[in-house]
Amino acid sequence: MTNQGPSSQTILVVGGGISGISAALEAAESGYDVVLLEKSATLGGRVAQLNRYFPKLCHPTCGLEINYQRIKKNRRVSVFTMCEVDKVAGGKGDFTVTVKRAPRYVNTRCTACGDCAAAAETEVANPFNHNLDKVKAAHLPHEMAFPMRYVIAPEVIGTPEADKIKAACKYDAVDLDDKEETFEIKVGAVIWATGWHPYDAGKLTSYQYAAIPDVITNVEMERLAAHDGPTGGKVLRPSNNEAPKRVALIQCAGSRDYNHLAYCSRICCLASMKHAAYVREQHAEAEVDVYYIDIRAHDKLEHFYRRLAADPQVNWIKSKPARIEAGEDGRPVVCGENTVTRDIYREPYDLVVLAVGMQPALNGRATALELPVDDYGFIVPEEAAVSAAGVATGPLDVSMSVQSATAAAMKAIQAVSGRARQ
Amino acid sequence: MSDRKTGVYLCGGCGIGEGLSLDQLESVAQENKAGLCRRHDALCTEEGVALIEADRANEGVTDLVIAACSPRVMTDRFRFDGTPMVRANLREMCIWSHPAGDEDTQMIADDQIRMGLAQVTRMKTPQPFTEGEWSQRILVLGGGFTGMRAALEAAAAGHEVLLIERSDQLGGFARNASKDLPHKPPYREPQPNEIGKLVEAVQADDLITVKTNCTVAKTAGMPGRFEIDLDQGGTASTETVGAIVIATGWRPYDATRLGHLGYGASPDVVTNVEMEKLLAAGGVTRPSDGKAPKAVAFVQCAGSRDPEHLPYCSSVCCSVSIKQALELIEADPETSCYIIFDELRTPGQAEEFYRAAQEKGVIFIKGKVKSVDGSLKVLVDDALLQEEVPMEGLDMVVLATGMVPNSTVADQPFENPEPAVIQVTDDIDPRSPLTFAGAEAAEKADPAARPMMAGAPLLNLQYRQGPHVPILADGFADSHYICFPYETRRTGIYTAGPVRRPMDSHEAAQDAAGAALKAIQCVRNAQSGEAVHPRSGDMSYPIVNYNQCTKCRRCTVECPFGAIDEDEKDYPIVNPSRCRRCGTCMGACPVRTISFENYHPEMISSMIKSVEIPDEFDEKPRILILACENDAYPALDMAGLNREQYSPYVRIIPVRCLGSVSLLWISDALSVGYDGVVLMGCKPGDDYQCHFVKGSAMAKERMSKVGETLKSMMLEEERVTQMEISIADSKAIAKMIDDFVETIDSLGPNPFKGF
Amino acid sequence: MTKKFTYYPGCSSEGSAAHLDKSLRAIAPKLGVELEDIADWNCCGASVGHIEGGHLPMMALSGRNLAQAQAQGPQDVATPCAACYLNTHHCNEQMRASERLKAEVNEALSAASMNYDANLHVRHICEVLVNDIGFEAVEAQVVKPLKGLKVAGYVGCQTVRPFAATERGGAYDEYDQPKFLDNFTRAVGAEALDFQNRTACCGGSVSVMSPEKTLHLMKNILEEAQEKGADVISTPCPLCQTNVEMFQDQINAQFGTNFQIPVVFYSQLMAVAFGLDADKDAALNQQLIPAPQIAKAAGG
Amino acid sequence: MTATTAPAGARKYDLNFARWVYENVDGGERMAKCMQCGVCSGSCPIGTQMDHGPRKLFMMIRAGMKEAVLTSNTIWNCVSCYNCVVRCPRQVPVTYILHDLATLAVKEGYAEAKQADNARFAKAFWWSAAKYGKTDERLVTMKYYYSFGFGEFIKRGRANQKIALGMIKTKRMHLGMPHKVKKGGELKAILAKAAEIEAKKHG
Repeated sequence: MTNQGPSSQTILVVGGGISGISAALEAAESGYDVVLLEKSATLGGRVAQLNRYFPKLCHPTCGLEINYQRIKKNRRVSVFTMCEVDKVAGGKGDFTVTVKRAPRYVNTRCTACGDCAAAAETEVANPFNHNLDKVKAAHLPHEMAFPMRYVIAPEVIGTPEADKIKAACKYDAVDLDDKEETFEIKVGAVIWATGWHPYDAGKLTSYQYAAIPDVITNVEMERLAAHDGPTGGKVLRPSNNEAPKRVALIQCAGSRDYNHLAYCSRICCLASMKHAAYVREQHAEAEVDVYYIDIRAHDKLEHFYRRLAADPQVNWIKSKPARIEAGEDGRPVVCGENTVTRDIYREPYDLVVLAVGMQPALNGRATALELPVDDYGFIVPEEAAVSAAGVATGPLDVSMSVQSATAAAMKAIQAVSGRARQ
Repeated sequence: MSDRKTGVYLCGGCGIGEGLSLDQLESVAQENKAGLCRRHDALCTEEGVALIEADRANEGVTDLVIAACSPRVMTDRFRFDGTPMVRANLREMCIWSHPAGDEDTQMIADDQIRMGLAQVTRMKTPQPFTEGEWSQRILVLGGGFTGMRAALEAAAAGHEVLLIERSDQLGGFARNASKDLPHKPPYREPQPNEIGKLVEAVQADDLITVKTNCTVAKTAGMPGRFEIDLDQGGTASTETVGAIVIATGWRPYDATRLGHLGYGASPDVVTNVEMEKLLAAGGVTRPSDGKAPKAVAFVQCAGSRDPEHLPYCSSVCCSVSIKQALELIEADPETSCYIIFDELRTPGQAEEFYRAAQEKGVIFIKGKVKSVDGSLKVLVDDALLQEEVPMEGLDMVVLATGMVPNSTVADQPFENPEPAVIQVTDDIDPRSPLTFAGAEAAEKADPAARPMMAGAPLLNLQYRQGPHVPILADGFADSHYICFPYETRRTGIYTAGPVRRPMDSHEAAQDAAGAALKAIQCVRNAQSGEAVHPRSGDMSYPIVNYNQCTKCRRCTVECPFGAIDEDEKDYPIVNPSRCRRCGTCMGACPVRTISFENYHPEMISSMIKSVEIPDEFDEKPRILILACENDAYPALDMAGLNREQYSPYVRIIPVRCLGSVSLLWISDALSVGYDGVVLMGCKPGDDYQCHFVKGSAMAKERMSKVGETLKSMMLEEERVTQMEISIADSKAIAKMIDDFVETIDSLGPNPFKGF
Repeated sequence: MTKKFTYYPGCSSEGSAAHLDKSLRAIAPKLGVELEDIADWNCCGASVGHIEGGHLPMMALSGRNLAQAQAQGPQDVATPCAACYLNTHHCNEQMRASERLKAEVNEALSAASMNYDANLHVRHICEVLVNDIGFEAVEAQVVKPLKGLKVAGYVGCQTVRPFAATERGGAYDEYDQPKFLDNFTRAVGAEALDFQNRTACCGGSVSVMSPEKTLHLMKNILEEAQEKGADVISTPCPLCQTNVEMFQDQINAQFGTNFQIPVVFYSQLMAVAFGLDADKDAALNQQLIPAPQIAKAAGG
Repeated sequence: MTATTAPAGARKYDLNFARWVYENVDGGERMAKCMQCGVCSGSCPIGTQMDHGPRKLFMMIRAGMKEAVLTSNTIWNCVSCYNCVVRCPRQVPVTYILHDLATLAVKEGYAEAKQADNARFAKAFWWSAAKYGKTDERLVTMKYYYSFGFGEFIKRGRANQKIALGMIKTKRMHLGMPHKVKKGGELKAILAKAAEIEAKKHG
């Protein structure tokens, strides 16, 4: 945390996912004070919930660890979690930003010892695992949480259990009187790195996501495959916890579709290839069918496609499935037309993964915040002092997001200290 | 040494006080010459920190051993700038991963105090390397779209820029191009090509110096003071710059190799680049007869995505063909345009561009072109009509050729002055097969089978590791990191635009801004003597003790970043601002001559030796774990957080990177009676995860030779191993440790115990 | 509290779906709905009219109905028939979207000195019941809840597709697993089965002309209803009702099944539950396959 | 829909036919945006009974295969369930397009079209609609059966006798004169005018 308060030289980064973290660090390591705001209880955003990255199949937490080390070492970066921007007033070099902080009910004295969780009884849905399992009402968001502090779910506030949780803390870190508050900060430039959320699979009514347990989304697949996910990293059928033998990966579940997301979400094809790899690494017998309209393995990522395509147990079917039915045994049955063979198929699977697309997380709030957005809700920056990074600007993969974040940091730097030219 | 006083601070919180005897720890501290030892129930609280601050102020405490939680947490509390500090990890790696109140657990804690004291007394606060003059100026190589954008961005941030263009004018490829792709809502229409405005802006910018007809003859020095020899039309000059952005762009794939697609069979078969020129000139006419084309077919992936030609996707060709078709239709709405594709790739908002083209009547045909003949008959294996379709009546055929990165000056032959020097570091093969359950590990392709890029080096680096900027498998420049796309293997040299990855102008503009930022960041950090990514802000750097150096050259060869050169007498010369502080040179050195002020061979050796080794009758083996602090150490930490329990016989020392591990530490450990040694680090190889590129690979290579050492010591090879650990192994790591301890148990104690 | 609509009953109201018309007219007052018929309504052209008649004559059929409706007042036009709704709503929306089409239709209408400004709103009765009346209002009228009656809610295709989720279509439900019909079932106190085939196609007019192509579709629908123990199938669609009811013998003959499942309109269930006469109002005597279960549930 | 003949493609991917369809078929302009994903054909309840399915049919239109398109059984097997319409990611009004293509096939006099059940049924149907302003299900059905010839008329009539009797018994079918609109002349005039406009439109 900086010693002096933010001034007009300070850069505000909104959103603590990979783009926001990258933008904040690149600016800070270039010599600027940065305030990094994150809505949730921990930094890391969506990538913290990914098991691995394509195409290297390496763990996102590996890069996050380096970034957290960079933040820990850098006095120029101030991190505020549980915070959202409520209002932005002013202009370049002189913004007044109203920030709304949600109560965490745990203060900075928390040592992450876990005594509160031991005292808690109520279990709440675990958003980190996309609600596939539950956590104690007092919990650490996940093992790589940064800051490493517990959080108490609002559900138990005001109950005797909350008092029990408070009593269990030896460090006086539980603050049951914590309340939502707003405060103002003065900054010279703002970088919006508000990221995305997965498209609501429930809206794809013909795919029966809500009704058939073995129809899951790609983001859920990441948690199933993750060592700290609900199955401890085993890709299993949610209906019966058995290993899937036949898996369907359905592309463009919402994307490239006027009825849902009109744009292509860019990453889903590659993420699905990664999912094929997850399945095939774990299950020798498994067959994976990838249903697609166009395989969009852009640039060097083509190699990743070729690597998966080389596996005879991964099949590629050019078809957007029309619907998913529940089979007699409850298994999902994928129905549609194979556009290359003209076969009308009805294929039963053990597991179907819907590659849902990315929707800008800011969507709906952009107007209130007076941000320039396109029809889809992605930010189209118009001036250096209000730049944007990562998926807030369009569907990007991680590498492109970081690239975009670095560029956004450059714009912010120009706005707070460069020559007035743009 | 005499004026230093170490304070040892024992935290009793988070179960440490209940599970360990703090009295015992205090006596260990005193036996090991701690100047002072204090306890607190929660050191991380304001009161706890105040206690330490008071001792620094009033008790002359100069060094700190904070025996509490992991060094990865509470970093904002335990931050005492300028004071050597060690965090003895009594929480995650002791009381959270081993039973409370247990003799073996206590022994871990005791040893942690011993190691902490051994370490901190050998640490100095690093003094940054800041000697000499530093330049803030940025060199941008390439005066095309990306280069000019990079120059303007750096100048807008207040930095002087030297922009070098090989041809006689600015503008690059875009100078001869027609319209641009749409990057702003509604993403439907081709946009005006603004390269002219860009050239004007560059020329008008007083911070930018442009040199055309200019190439780099030679680059020496390091970030903050690169010495660049220029050759401008035969005139030589030397310039000093702080950092370099390479924006040399791309060139079209050689269409003469696409005879099977009709190139050369008719003048009316043109490449997309040639079509771009025709469009730019206005009023497209057939090269053969000057008539306006009424029917034009675009053949996608002409060379791209073809193992015989370019194995990668050139990314922009689909959108470019759409754009060209739209331009033709705009000129004459009756024009029939066909785009024959395998996979149509218009990612993101560009999907709307695809739809706009369909609305305007462009026909998209999924299929493979089998042949194009001189009469422009295109034979298409039409995937959706399920038949072979001869397309006739076409007036022109456009081959959408792909992008080849200008990672070298391709058309300039280069005589390798020193064949022993690595030409191009092309050590990453993204094509290597994946491994699946039940399948045998596939054969890896022979790296030698991959052709190196021809041509002269862009910068002609006067580095021990060769004149080229390292590239990846397909000839594109670094980075291989997903999270850190700008981290090249040559500090201070950043690449931007299509030389890095096939990309369109919008991405290239972003990339230019990003690379320019990295360049200015690098010059600023070089000046203050601080490391850049990933050990950002680290002031330490390798210092060579020339009295002991045997000139073996291992440090210069093994440095992943080419930071160490050799002088005329073959002594290593460290260029501190090129260095990323991983310590691979230190690990490479067989005679411990390379050290950092706060991290050196003797320090680790002392830590290893400070551990108390029970004799063989106690049946308490000791196993040394040297854990990479970036992934293995966090994984161990999180195992503790999850209360995973593992053998109490291991002693863990974090290292900067496995590359910094000296084999001498292993023999040190075995000679003092450790029963086994484990190196824990990231995955090496093509998909390496080492943050220092090849630290873990170097460790692996060195470990292949450790067998000889063990044999000469009459010890079993199994006593020493390297474990590939990822940061996500927090749930698996305990078992991996226990399995190794079992192996050691089966081997029995190290006979050197008590020597 | 009465809300007035210009009512377009459609040809089936005088034939195969007379029981829909009858029951609907019976329950309308109870729900505060006033239905005023289009004075001299004509056929909408159904799903085949265009083939022989052509595109514009097809539009002109709806145009004439709408022109009359306009003359009768600005209130919304409501129809209970899926096909009538599709054609009339589609024509209305197309005329609103295309000045060219509007002009052409009006040119045709001018032959009878008629005109339509395309300012009306054409709505499906089910959408009206959901959006304007509400399930609670239906519930409030129930005096004889159909306790224990197991109902397979068969929505069919055209009632919801392609307009139910569109703004002008009232955005009252979705296309694959719509909920409104089950909510009607629950509102009358009966049990709504989880019927997966709720929007499966009965074959529509193809069933009428070429049943051999579509009997298996109806078989699937009946099969699930039988497996799930449905007492009756409830539907909002005239053609669905007729097809699924009248082909049961042929299906049994072809597939060796033994279906004998009554297929009724939701409005008939409402009429019974509202305490109206089972025959005179609910028109249950117009079932090919009698449905005594309904009266039993109501009377029990 | 024009009464003039649609041009056939002179060769594969001659765009004359496609352009004509885009301009003249109801919803044709949106067909241009079809990306061949297959959702329509996969959604069709009787897709297995179609020779090409709508998706491939649209590709054939682009390829200029007029005759193959207009003699395809796909346009006659549409059950008008609108699954394809609501699912199409490019919002192509597939059902409407198939309907209009059927009309075109009839207009152009393709034998397959004339023989199609729908065309026969449509003829009977339109006869009733135009003549009485209303559909008389009984007469339309009988007229439709009759279109297959007298033998078939008797055969089908017998097969459906039980249904017919049931319908009559339950007062869902009536004997005697059909229901009709009051102002039949008015309707006839409108329809005649509409047909005239349509015939003239592209003339």
